[in-house]
Amino acid sequence: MSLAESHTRPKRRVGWGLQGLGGTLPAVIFLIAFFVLPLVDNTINSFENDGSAAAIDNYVRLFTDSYYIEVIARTLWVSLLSTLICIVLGYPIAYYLVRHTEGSGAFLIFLLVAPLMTSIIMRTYGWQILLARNGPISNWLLDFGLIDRPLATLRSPVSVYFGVVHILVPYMVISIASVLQSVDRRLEEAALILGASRWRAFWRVTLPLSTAGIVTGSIIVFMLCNGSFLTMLLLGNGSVVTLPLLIYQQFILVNDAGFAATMGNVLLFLALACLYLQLRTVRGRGHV
Amino acid sequence: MVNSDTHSAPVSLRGVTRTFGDHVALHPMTLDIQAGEFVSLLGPSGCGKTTTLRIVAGLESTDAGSVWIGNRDVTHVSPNRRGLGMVFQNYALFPHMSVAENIAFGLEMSRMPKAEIETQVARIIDMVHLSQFADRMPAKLSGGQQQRVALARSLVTNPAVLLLDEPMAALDKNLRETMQYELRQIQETLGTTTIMVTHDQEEALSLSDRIVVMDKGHLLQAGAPQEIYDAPANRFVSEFLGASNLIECEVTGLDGDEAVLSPRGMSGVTLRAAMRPGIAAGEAVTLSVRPERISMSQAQPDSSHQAVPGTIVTHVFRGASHAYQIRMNGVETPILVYEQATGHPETGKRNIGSKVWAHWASEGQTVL
Amino acid sequence: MSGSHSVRRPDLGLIALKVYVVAFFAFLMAPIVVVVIYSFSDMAYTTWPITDLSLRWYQRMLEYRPFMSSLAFSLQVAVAAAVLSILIGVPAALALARSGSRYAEAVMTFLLAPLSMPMILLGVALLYYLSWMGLGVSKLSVVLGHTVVSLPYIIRTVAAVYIQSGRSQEEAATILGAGRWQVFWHVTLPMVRAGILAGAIFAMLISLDNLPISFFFAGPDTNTLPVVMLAYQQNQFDPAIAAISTTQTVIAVIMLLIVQRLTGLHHIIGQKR
Amino acid sequence: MKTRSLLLAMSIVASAGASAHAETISVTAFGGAWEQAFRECYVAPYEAATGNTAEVTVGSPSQWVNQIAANPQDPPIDVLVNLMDTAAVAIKDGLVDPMTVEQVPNLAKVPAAFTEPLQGYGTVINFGAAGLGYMTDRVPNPPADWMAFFDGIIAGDYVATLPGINVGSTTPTALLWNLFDLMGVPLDKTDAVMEKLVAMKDSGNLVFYNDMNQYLTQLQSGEADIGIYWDGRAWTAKDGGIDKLNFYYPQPGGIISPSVIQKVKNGSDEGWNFINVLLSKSSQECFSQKVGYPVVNQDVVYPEPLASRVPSYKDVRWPDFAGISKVMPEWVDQWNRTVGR
Repeated sequence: MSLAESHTRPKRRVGWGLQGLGGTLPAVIFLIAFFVLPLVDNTINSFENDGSAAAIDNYVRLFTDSYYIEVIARTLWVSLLSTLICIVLGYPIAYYLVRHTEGSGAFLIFLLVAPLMTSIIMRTYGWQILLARNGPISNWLLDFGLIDRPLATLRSPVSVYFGVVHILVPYMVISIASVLQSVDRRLEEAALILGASRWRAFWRVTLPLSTAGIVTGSIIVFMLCNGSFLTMLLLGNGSVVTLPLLIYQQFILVNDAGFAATMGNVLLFLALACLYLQLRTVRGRGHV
Repeated sequence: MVNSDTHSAPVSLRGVTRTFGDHVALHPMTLDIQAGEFVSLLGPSGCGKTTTLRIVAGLESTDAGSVWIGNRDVTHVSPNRRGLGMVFQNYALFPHMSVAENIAFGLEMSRMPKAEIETQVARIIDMVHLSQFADRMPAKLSGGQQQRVALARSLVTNPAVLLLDEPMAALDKNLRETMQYELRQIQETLGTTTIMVTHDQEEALSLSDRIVVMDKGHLLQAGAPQEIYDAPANRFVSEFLGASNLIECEVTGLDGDEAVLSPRGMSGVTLRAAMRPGIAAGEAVTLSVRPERISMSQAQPDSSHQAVPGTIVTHVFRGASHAYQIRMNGVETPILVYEQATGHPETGKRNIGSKVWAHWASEGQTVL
Repeated sequence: MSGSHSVRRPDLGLIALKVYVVAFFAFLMAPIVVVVIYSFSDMAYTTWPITDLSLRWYQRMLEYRPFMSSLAFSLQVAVAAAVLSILIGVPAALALARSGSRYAEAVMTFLLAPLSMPMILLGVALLYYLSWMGLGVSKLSVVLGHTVVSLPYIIRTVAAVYIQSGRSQEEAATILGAGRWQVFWHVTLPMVRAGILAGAIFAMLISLDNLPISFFFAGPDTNTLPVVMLAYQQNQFDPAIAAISTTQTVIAVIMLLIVQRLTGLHHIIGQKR
Repeated sequence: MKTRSLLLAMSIVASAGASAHAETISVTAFGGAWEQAFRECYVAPYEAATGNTAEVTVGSPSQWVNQIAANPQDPPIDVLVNLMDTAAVAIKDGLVDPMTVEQVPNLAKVPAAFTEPLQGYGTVINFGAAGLGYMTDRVPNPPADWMAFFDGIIAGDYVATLPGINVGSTTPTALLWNLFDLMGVPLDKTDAVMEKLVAMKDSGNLVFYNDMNQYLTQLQSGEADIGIYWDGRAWTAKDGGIDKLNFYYPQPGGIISPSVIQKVKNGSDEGWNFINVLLSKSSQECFSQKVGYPVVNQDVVYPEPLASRVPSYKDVRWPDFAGISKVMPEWVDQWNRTVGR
């Protein structure tokens, strides 16, 4: 990621190694005050309500019961898979936006951002209509003889990925495009002249040079996917159970704030660990 | 890399045309380049030279016409199948690959065995004196080093044709001259057909076998450097290539095989030029004279010389020569004269304000 | 092939890419188009295909008071949260982008953390915490909550843009005698304008669509549009929901057009023109 | 709301018959047509009678209960409209006051069946009942009783839609409690019920809906033919244009879902007056006609077609709300492990 660039500069190891981070103070203080403390407060409350032994039990329950381990794994897997799909679907769009738009660029960016402005409930609802057994997509495919019985997309996890990718892919495109923008076109031409096919030139030159954008996009997509539940709730016929969905259940059905807080903390910890690893990995690559 | 099977190929453009929207970047252009020849495309920016080079490279398509490399029509062949080498203006080194990886790239693309790649890369890195930098990233190299890497990268694949897009533009003057000698030496050793785009006339003059001068998408003149320098085909070429004094004259009469000319604005001065078909009395012609072909004297020279009187108005020391501007009565543009420096500043230098005669032999002039 | 009239050969790769681009945008627009079409339906219930068109759901939308008042409040909150996020987020982004500190990643990780927090948990935690602070169900609470989730977008986008731009311009300004603040104001800020703009748009969009945090702070004066939409559709589902969604989108579109007019949308992806 | 306690104190000081001190109270309501009827039939007469103002917050019960729980001393809400499950939470956490005829004279007109499930901490104000909604063209012979309906799914007679576990206040009662009751299984013995649900799911003839409107989408789009739904919603949908939809209560009867009202502890005492106006015959009649739900004041007379559609509270089955809330965590957990995968 591009953050890594700052580390190619000579390091002056002075004091606590915090030089230059003064500007982050307002944001850090703000998040401590309105993000960390409320969550800590919430966790402590849940301990007090149920007795601390019971609260510890929540963590034990979460990490010993194979069902919950499966849910945790599925949560990360859904996020990972969605991120990969977004990269594959989004990259060509970013490439097209940067390399092939003359004048139509603003319009396409507009189309890209516009979906973000429609309420998530409505977009999900749109998918419910489109993907239904007697919905337009299924009907058209039947009419063209591409399928011989109505699609059951809405009953399968596939529709969850439709929903998630639809919501998150614009973030990926925008992140990749803004980095691809700075990759000199002549590098691709140089590779072509040196005998690389367009595919290999892309693979060996363009793609490696745009990793910063892919990583930024992946972080946003991965983290947003990790925390979302509405799509999992409304699409896929309840077939994709993830941690945020269980948290939602604890609030709406069970009223067990303690267990919800436990799962929330675990989810946050996992997401932060993944994020930190991503940042470290990119830094290790050292170019960008 | 310097294999015995070194091959070079002729390049031929036949009626190649290119437009971008309404703008005609290249009028139908025909140019034949011999195998092993070093040709420079010279002209101001926007003249079509870069478009021509990119069409040869296959990075730009043609609207009409065809491009031949060797005996092959490559008009529709993609760049990676044309067997070319190219050095870009900013070198276009892959920033995520080391020097060695950059150079090896083209060989990898040709699916050469790993061991052989290593040998080839090592050999050419040695040739461009970069052995100790093999593992460096391009960002940590100086401009000259980057240039050598770019050159090595383009030559290691043993291309039939080498394309150079303003290869020296980013180098400082001293380095540029060194690199020019190196480039010329390597090119001569390998015998690779080379096409270079440049807007630097000195570079074109010192490196090329042939120079192609272009302007506004037209090919204006093609020929050996000396030929183009000494006999520019038109006003643009004469002005663009080196410094030139252009003297506007009127043909006042004919004297045997010579035309008698009267420089505009200078009464009582007569010049002569060799007769040429199409010159008749009363017509306007322009004499082009290179500044280094002009001498100065206090006294009026004899009539075998072309001579005009004037006053020295400025002086600039150029190292190898002195440059003077001589103003003539009635003429706005002064005449520029280069005079060889003698090594003794005091003796060599003429005073501003001196009255002099500027004179030259008629072989040193061109009638445009 | 020897034709002197040879035309540029069709580029199959580019054609494939263009076909894909069209398909991609069809995918992106499809569910939204469906919603927009439904907003003009004459039926009280959504059936496919649509037979009759009418504007009755827009009329219903205008008549249903909470829609309009919550829309106005949502816009206020979105702007307030974006401004607050910019004020505290931009300095953080600039510092992180240039810091040589080995803790930069850790701090960045921390500042991006709200993205992955299930917001329903954050919402309820904030409700009890802010109530304990005495803020309770108030406009300020909503803005603070939204700022927590907007902040990462500003920081992320501004830092990405700032890292790409070199130091030379700032150094040039310093040599020309500009003080720290002058450099910041005249050089740094214009350089990262695109990032701030893109981040602010993201932040506002996130705020406009935020349900889980707004949910816990909704009162008579502090109902945001998504909360009202949820309450409406829990009890009935007629195309008035589609109408208000369409209206919300139109407002956002107008916002985008203003951005396009002022600075150009290409700044969102950092395009230089 | 801080000014309110001050106002309250002032109004007590100036007590005797002083209608001069206008007060603002905060009441909650469900959104949409419900909220509009609420304003028109309850808020307007209250404001006309007292000169006070009632501010209406639109939203969801879990939001309100949490807001009150976060500010128990100075709650942002005075009168809480609620559902049974969250009402039970509010009672358990001591967030609401007990309601008596002294404070709310019109409570005398409300049958005891509507206050007993709330242990005196509020009353039902209107109710619906769950039954089966189906498309007449696709299901010519709908099953007469609940058990036949569930068995018909396994047999493949139709594709049915049932509320998924995440639909609060519907799944626990209309589906799960219903099954426990029909199968005669104690609420804490989940195995048999979950097995039955898994059998239905495995037949491939079962889909779930996760919000109330998805049900209607599924029926119209052909995703499902028949399913458990609420009467009021079903009739509104039919009247709104889904002509082929029909609705009925299978034997041994529909399952009640009440809307309840509660007075928030430490909230304004004006709340009692509001609830009293709300329970009056005229207000209740107005409301039932606007939204098509049966109400609780026993003097109310329903016009047609409402009269033939609304069930008597005596004919519907009352789930064991208290029992359900105890076993809910277990139900959710078991559902996730069996049906939910």
